[in-house]
Amino acid sequence: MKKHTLIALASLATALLLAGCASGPSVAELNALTDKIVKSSFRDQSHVKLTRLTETDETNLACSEADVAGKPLDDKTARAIEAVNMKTIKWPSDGKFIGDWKEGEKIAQSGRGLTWSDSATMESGGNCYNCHQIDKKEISYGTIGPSLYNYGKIRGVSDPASPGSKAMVEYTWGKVWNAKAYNACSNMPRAGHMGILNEAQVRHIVGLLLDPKSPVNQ
Amino acid sequence: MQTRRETLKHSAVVAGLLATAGFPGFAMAAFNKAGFDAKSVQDATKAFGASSLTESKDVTITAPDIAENGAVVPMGASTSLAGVKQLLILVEKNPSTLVASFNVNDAVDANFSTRAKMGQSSDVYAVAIMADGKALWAKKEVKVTLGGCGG
Amino acid sequence: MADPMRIRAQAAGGKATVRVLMSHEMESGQRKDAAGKTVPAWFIQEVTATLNGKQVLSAEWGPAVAKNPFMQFNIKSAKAGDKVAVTWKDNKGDTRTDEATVS
Amino acid sequence: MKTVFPLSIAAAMALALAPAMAQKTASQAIDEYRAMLADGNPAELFEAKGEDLWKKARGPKNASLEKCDLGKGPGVVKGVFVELPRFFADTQRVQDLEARLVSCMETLQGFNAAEIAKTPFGQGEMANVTAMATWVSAESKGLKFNLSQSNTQEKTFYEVGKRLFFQRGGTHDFSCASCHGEEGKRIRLQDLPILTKSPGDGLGFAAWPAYRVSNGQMWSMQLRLNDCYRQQRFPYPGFGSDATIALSTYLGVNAKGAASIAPAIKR
Repeated sequence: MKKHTLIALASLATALLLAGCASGPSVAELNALTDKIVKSSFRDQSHVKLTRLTETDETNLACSEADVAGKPLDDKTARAIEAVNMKTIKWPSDGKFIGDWKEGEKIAQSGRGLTWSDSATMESGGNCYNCHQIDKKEISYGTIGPSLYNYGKIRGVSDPASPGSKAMVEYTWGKVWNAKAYNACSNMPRAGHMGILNEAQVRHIVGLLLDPKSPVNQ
Repeated sequence: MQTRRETLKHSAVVAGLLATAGFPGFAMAAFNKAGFDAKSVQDATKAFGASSLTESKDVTITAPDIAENGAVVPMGASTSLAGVKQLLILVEKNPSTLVASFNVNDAVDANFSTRAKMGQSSDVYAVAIMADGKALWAKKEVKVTLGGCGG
Repeated sequence: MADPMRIRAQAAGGKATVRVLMSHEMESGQRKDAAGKTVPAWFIQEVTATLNGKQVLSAEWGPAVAKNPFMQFNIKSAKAGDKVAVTWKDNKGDTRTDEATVS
Repeated sequence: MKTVFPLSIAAAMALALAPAMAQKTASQAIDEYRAMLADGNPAELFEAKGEDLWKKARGPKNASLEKCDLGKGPGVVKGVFVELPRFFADTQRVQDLEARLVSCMETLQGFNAAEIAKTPFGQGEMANVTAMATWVSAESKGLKFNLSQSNTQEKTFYEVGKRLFFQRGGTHDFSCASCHGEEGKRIRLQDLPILTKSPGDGLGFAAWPAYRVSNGQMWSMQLRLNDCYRQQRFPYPGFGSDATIALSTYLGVNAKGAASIAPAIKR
């Protein structure tokens, strides 16, 4: 056991020494070393596999690199990423965009699911209140994302079934399904695309945001 | 993790203190099981022999308006009245209402604080059990919020 | 054997304010374990305190007192140098006594 | 009002009082709650235990840790916390406080470091490491963070830590920066410290170890990071792994000048 640790440490030290030339390691060397350290430091736990990091998609890789560099993606790359993500959006199979806002509220409240301490089979929550104000009655809301209170009302959606509301209804569905389709490096998870929420759950969330009867629009 | 010697040392301290503290007049009354099993403020108070319940400005409950976490909610009970036997702290909507009871005597102020668990938002009560059998209360609403990402 | 308490006793205006932290699970008896079985209640039931060996406080607690309990009370006519000892006993019969000097 | 429990009357009175209370904002009320808890932080229980463990002869070699070098020479505890993680010549590694304590437990006391690293938080020797980290951190209360960046490995770890901080991944695309990259944000009601620079005294890196009210546990920095990664939906970071220490180096260097309040009390 001890021998194992020592060997692992020694090999890492060598890697560092190799990386640590007089002028300091290059950006590429540091990126490679980070990948190596990620592989040696993280491990599978329950249903959460190391591949969640080693198989990160191009969208995340590009955005992470831009964050490290401290400059946003250039326009062309950003639009290309958005286009790729736009193609992943699955539109409602039955044509219905608006679900039950009461169910939507429950999903918005729940921050559970997909961690190594959650059951692998449970239905995940949407984590919405962690970052957004939604129903005004809930005082415990986050501010990482914009307030969604009066979301539909402000956008003039008085009847989600009307032709005038179509574009906003579709945008809302698409944004919840894959936020990166509209903003390449958005902080918002891609709820539908990454399998956090299923189609029925996304429908309920869209209902919470757009149903004129929802407390969001009172 | 304790060495044997350490354990022995502690036990000796405990034994010694129990010996000096064991005044017959101060013997602990039997644990008030009925009081701690009670499901309402009224039943808990009855278990301490109180025959009536009245709100009183002379009893104070201290608690926050909002608790960031129901696992730990600071609460205090106090009164300026003479003739108080016990001060109780209660959370109305807990599975069992009574949190703690403090016996009042000449050696201490009728002013005690502790921290309670709360399952949900609820009124919390301070009840003073008086020598004449009356129970005087004060209450305050405490909102328990959901914190963190766990939701 | 339970871990030691932390007792702070400060004299002011002829009284001593005593703050006590105790190391205890205070299991509510409401919680279920991973297998869905109720975890039995395990909590401090009796708390007593003495000033220079003479009892000044007695209290009864239920399982709704928070984990690693905190308690504050004031002892009348106490001064710096006096000894305050606190004892707790839980529903499994475990007990612990610690002492502090009023400062 | 005899014998009848006047709940409805009381409720009406509470309503009459309500407007005055409503003027207090939720965040003011939360601040009051936190202030009420600050006096009487159960972290003190762990501090006392940690000091005792440090001084006690333990382990297969029946030795204390009083010869352990936490960076300022054997046995020096005061001031070490605000300079960790740092490079240690004997292990040829950058180590944080907890990894260093485990190294000392292995070399001085004869414990098996790998076994300790595998032990879940809050159990066995891992609980002891946390208690000692709590005490050691308390011995630097009020001192300002000032990590060394003079060693090549320390610089490299900072750079790797920065990359880890911005690494988006998992099912939710979260990176550390998703929550800690901007000033003045919060999750639910919890204020989020910005961690790309010093968030100020007693915030972020300068607030851990901390007693967590929600579960009554003492949380070390390793556990803090572990649980951040859990909630990020990332896989499991090994205790004392290079990733956690590189990330700590990034956070610690950024915290330069911030006064430590550890051990703190947290939701």
